[in-house]
Amino acid sequence: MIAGCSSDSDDSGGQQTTDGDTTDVGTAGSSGPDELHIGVFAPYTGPFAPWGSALTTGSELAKQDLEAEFDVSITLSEYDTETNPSAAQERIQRAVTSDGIDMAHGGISSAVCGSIGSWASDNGVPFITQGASDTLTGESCQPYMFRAYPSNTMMARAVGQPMAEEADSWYLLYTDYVWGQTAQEIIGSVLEENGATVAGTDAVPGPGNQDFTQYINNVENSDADGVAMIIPGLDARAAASQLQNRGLHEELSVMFHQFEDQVMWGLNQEAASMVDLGPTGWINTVEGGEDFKQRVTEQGETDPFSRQYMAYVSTDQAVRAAMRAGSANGEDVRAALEGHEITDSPVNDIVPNSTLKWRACDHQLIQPTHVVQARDESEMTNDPYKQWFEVSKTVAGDQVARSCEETGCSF
Amino acid sequence: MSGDASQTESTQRLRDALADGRLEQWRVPLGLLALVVFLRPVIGHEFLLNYPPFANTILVWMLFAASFNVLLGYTGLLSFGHGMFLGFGAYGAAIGLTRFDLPFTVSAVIGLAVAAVVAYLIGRIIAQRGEIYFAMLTLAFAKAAHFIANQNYGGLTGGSTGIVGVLPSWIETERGVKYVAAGGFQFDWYYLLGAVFVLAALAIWQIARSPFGRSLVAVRENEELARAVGIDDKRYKIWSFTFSGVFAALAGVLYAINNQGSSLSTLTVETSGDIILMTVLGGANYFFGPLAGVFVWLFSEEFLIEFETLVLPLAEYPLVRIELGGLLSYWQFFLGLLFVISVLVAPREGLWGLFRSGIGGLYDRVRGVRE
Amino acid sequence: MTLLEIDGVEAGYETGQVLFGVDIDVERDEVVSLLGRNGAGKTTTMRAVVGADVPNVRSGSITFDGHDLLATPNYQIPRLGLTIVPEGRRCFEDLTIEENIRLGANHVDDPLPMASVFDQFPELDEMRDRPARNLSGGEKQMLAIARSLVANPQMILLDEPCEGLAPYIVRRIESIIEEISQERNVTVLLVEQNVAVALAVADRHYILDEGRIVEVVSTERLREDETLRQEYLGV
Amino acid sequence: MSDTATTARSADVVLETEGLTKQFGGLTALEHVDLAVERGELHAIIGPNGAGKTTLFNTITGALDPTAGTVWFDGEDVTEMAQEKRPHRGLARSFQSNQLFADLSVLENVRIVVQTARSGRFGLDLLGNGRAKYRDAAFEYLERVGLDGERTTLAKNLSHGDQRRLGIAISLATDPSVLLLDEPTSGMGPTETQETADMIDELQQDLDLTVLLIEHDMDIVLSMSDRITVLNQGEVLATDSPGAIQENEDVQNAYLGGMREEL
Amino acid sequence: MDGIGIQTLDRDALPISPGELVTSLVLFVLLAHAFAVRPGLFVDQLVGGLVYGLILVLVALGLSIILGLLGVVNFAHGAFFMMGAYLTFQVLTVWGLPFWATLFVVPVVVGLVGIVIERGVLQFVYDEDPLIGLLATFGIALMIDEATRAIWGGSPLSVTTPQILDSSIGIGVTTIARMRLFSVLVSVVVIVAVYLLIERTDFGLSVRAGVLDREMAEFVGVNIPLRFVVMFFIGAAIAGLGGVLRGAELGMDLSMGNQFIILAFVVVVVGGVGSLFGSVVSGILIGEATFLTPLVLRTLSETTNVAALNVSGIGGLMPFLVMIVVLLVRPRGLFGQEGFME
Repeated sequence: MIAGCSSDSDDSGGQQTTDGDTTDVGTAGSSGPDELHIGVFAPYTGPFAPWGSALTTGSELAKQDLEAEFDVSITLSEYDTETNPSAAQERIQRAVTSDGIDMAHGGISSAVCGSIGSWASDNGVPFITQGASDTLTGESCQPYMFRAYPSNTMMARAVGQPMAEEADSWYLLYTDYVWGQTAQEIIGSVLEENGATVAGTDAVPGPGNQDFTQYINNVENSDADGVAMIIPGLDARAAASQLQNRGLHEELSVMFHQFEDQVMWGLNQEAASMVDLGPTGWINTVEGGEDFKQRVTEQGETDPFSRQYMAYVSTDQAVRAAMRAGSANGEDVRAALEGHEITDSPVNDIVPNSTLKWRACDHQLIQPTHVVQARDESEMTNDPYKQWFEVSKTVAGDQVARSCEETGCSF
Repeated sequence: MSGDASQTESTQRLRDALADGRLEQWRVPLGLLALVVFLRPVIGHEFLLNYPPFANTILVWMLFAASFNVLLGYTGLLSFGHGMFLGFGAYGAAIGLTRFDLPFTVSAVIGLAVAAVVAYLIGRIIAQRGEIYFAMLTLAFAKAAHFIANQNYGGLTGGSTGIVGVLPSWIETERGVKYVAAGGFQFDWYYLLGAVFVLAALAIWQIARSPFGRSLVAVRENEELARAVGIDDKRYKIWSFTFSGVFAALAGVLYAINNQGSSLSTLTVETSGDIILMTVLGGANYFFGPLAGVFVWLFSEEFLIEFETLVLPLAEYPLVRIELGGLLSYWQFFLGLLFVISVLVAPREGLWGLFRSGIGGLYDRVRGVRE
Repeated sequence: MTLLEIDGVEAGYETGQVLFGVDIDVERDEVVSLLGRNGAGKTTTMRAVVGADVPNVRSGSITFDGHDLLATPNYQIPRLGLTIVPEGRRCFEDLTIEENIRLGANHVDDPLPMASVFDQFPELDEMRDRPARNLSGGEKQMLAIARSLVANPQMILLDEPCEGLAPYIVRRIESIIEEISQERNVTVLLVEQNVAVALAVADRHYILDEGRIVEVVSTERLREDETLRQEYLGV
Repeated sequence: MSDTATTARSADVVLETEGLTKQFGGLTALEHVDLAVERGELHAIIGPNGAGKTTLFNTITGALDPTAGTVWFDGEDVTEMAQEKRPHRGLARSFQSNQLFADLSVLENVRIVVQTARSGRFGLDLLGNGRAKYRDAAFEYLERVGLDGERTTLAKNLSHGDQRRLGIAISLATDPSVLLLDEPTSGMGPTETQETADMIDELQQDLDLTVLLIEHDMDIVLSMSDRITVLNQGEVLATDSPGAIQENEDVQNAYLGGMREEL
Repeated sequence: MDGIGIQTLDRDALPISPGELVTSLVLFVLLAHAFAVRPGLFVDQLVGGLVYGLILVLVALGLSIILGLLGVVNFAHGAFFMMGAYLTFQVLTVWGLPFWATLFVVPVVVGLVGIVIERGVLQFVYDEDPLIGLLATFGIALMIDEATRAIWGGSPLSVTTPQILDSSIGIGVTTIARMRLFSVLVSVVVIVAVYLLIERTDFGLSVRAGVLDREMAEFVGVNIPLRFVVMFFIGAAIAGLGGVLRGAELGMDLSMGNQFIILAFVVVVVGGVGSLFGSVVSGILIGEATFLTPLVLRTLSETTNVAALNVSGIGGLMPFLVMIVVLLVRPRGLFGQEGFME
């Protein structure tokens, strides 16, 4: 049943050692719970369904590794949140009350993450979110909610300087919801800190918008040298293809915020080559984790991209916290995760040579943040999996994360 | 022979009583009580949904549907923007609580008041418009409300995230089960919700059966004749719209507790559209019709989703996963089919009407056997 | 030779039965009137003949020129050579006079030339391009007749053509009925409340009362028998 | 013109129109109609179909706004008054086509109207069982028109004649002083017609009504009416007693005349 | 019921009141100001609004025809539009036929699906309350949505347009993509063709007669059920063609049907139910309002330095604001007729 499980990673054999940073309980995995039930929350229907299946793949891989390492049986359940916060809340409620999940991770849109996180915290269920809005670890932070991916600010700060170097003035197109609104503000201020100007901003409708005509008109008629696409998922794909149709990608530098290469795979390589800049938490050309990437390729429906990474980290960390705590109890798991620095986990292999730490003050996982750019078309490869983009810059997490005081989070 | 005659007479008297509403006086209150008592065990039964708290959600939507039916069923007005009033209640309660630190009841009352005033004003503007114009104007106002909430002016509404994690101080929640804790008592939130639901639904029923409500029915049946016999149809429509809005807002207040906040989705066209469809699916001609529509809709949605969400533990049986998950992930196709069929079979009666005539037919058959 | 044969027709609406066995035979080239009080079932009879959606014909048969009308879709009836000038004229108000008449001609195999119809109704010819809604009642009636005449039918059903018209227009319509009957050899079934019109143009008269044909009389008898008129027609 | 104003306030004339004109687009349905209905009389309006009788009713009751002219009721200018106010002043009508609350019971049809008559144009009356209130009063009206046996039947399931009767009961339930009846006997057989005529007669006596009647059946009109107004092409040809109307030459020419000549 | 006839302006001349005069002047000044400040952008948005508006017109036309002729509020009409877009993908990308073929194949297929729906479901609800038709067609729309998802998947798709439509044409202040001009051209041709069909042919005459008095039209020999089928075919096919144009330019996704059906209802209501001419005017009006209002507000905000004037995302609200304003001033829409659908 777990034939796909690979046990060759060098850090997963044998007993778990004590984590230096955690002050709480839990020394040996053998004393942990026998069974864990984890809910994976993602859109499994609708246009974002491929994201959902990527989350499942990442979670499955982590489950295989963990079950091989610990004496624990892990059950994964998928919950379809669509992109609707109300539906998401209904799902987490049912997952907890009816199916009895111990912890949860996932969430694609910030509103969904906020809705699940809030409910989970009110009801004492640990939830590792994958949304990127600053509010999730800022004013809307929640005691039981942790974030496994770099925040908007981290990505904006990582890309700010390269953006200013790339072009003097930028036009910001942002999707008119919380993630887009906050990202737009941060990028604007980071650009100005780095000596570039904002030529204009436009709120575009969405998520779920496919028509960017009038906003691209605005970009085209501005003095901007570059355009920042602060547009999520498939909307970004549509926007990119419309930029290309206008030929603007040749005239302007193009930045995609919270870049996900999967979005570009839906276009052709020519279109993908328009990407000059894109901050991201992970991409499959980040060094390390070759084994993980290989397994994703074999098992998953899509080639490795950030979502399998997020799901793997989230599942891995949730289970390890329970093992350290020696309990599936929400409060114990939360305590075991808070302030924990990741060591001796396959995650360290996927993100080598970096410090990864769950910051206690806002529950942000401090991790390296990358800026990517498109390869030349001739260098884009599809084998063994699509590698169209490469990392142009990597910044350590603590250099770009907001300070604890800045976040506005208090539990 | 004489027995026959007396039986006919007593049947006739029974019919009179039914028509005059003497017996009905108790049918609805008892029915509502029974609904609240039996809903949770049914929802929670392990062979059905195995999900008792879902009964809370169903009750909130039932109240919303009942409020909507004041408009559609009793006055014959179709609103495409009724979610707006649900939103006023939910946002009112959540905003008062989080942004102004008001007590929950005060916030709730403010939400209801806002809904009432807005409904009255909109009603004044659009009450006399023809059917399709009325519907489109309600849609437009709802769109505007959605736009404003999404703009998050002054940080009041929280934009697309909505307002999350909001609970009055006297509600506690633990792993999905909410308790009311007040004055040393602690009891399940369902009972309070159920009580409010029954009272509100009774109020709606009372409005519908009151002289006021009968005038609404007259307007629905024949607007021209109503005006000719001296009924001021415009004012009746305005007040019907107002009452309907206030009760929808009350459902919104309950929504705010039940969902621990308010979400932008209350204000969407989808919410407004769903409530129309639930109401008509259940049967707008009956008091219990919309409630039945809500039950069938939400129950089947949740029931069918279950097949999808639990496929992973069944991964050892790949066939099961493919067949159920594959087919049922298109469950809305079958919902659409259900609409088409129910419209073709019984356009005005809805499921509740079919159910009633089914029961009636059964009763007749049983009696026929006896005779 | 019988052109239209209505035999034992029972018909009605949702609210109740209106016709209880109506028998009418119209011979070729005849002008026949169908008389009766309001509500006697005259219009229901007419509607049953031309295959309107309501009333429902429950039993009986209606045959025209050998064709079973009850089995013929209503829009094919004009092709058989039977057209109607319905009660209330029912001109297409937003369409011009010419368009109205063209509609009458477009859906039959062998229509009359428009010019020949306009010759008969010179008052319409002058206003070809005016929408029908601007016409007076009399002019609308002319238009309705022209619209059914242009189809070159064997038979026309006229349902209360003189309703609400001034006496001189009634005369004009009487003469038109005579013209189409005599010059164009069109058979006419005329429904009237105004007995005078029926007396002026028709050869035979069917009297309908409470959904049944109670008398079939000649013009002479109808003219003379005051009790008959009094009992069934109220005049 | 000052003459008319005085008449309008005189006690005998309860309903009066002055220069009432109604145009639909280019079509003139009513042309300067002057009509005076005296208190307590049965006043019939006759005229060929399309003469403007129903339009006259509609403008008097406010269902249509007149293009020009004035309507006086009980000494008051009601031309601008909202339609739904007029029944509360005592001006009621029955309809020509079957205007009923089709999906409600016969009793409820009348009861709602009684309720409206007694509690006003608009009542935010939220307490009590609406169906129980005024049921007895409604029942009495049904007895008057002979529909008490059908009280639980849905209005749409009544026979044609009974629907007409229910229409009359509905207009009676508004407690009128002037009742406008639009072809109350249309579609009825001779027996039924006579019954209805008798009923109207009786109602008029019992309830002290002024009746304005549109009717086709000349027998009924001639036997029942106190006065008759003849409309033709939207204009008043004559207003007079039945006998005088029968003799009036204009009327004969326009309406009865053609036939009389032939006869 | 009144006609779906296309009135000309002089037949239904709009009386200009002082208030309307002032409003028009203010509007003109605002537009002129926006043009003066950003001429290139203004023209771009003008063209964008026109393209968008004409697509709306294509969807609204069929809706209006079906509403006027059959009295059915056809919620499934948006699904026809979406189906047109997805079929474009099918014909172009899956079957590999040339783009020009889609312009003919797709509308015909969508029209045939329309016929199946009309014969299978809608003919049974003609005499019912409009709400019943709305419900039935909503069910159909759900079924089409789900079938589309089952066949083509949930993710948005796009197609490549032929090279000849790829480039742009310079017009001084800006350039306009050929695809957009092509869209405008096709839309205008279709609208004119529908106008000619309805106003100038015997077939159109019989349809107009059917709208005015269905039964009388049958009495003069018009085969009304056939007219219904044909007009339903045409209405669905036009929506499908709109889907082709939209899909070719901007791609296709599952939400486009529901999004456009609501806007199309707005267009029909603003134009006046029953008036095809009204739908054309209001579709373009709403398209332009959606594209030009943000620009007008932005230039105004720049000139006056009042940041609050630049309301983000106002464009999406414009169709509804326009509707509220129009219906408050003219309760039956711009060219609506008394008594229709009331």
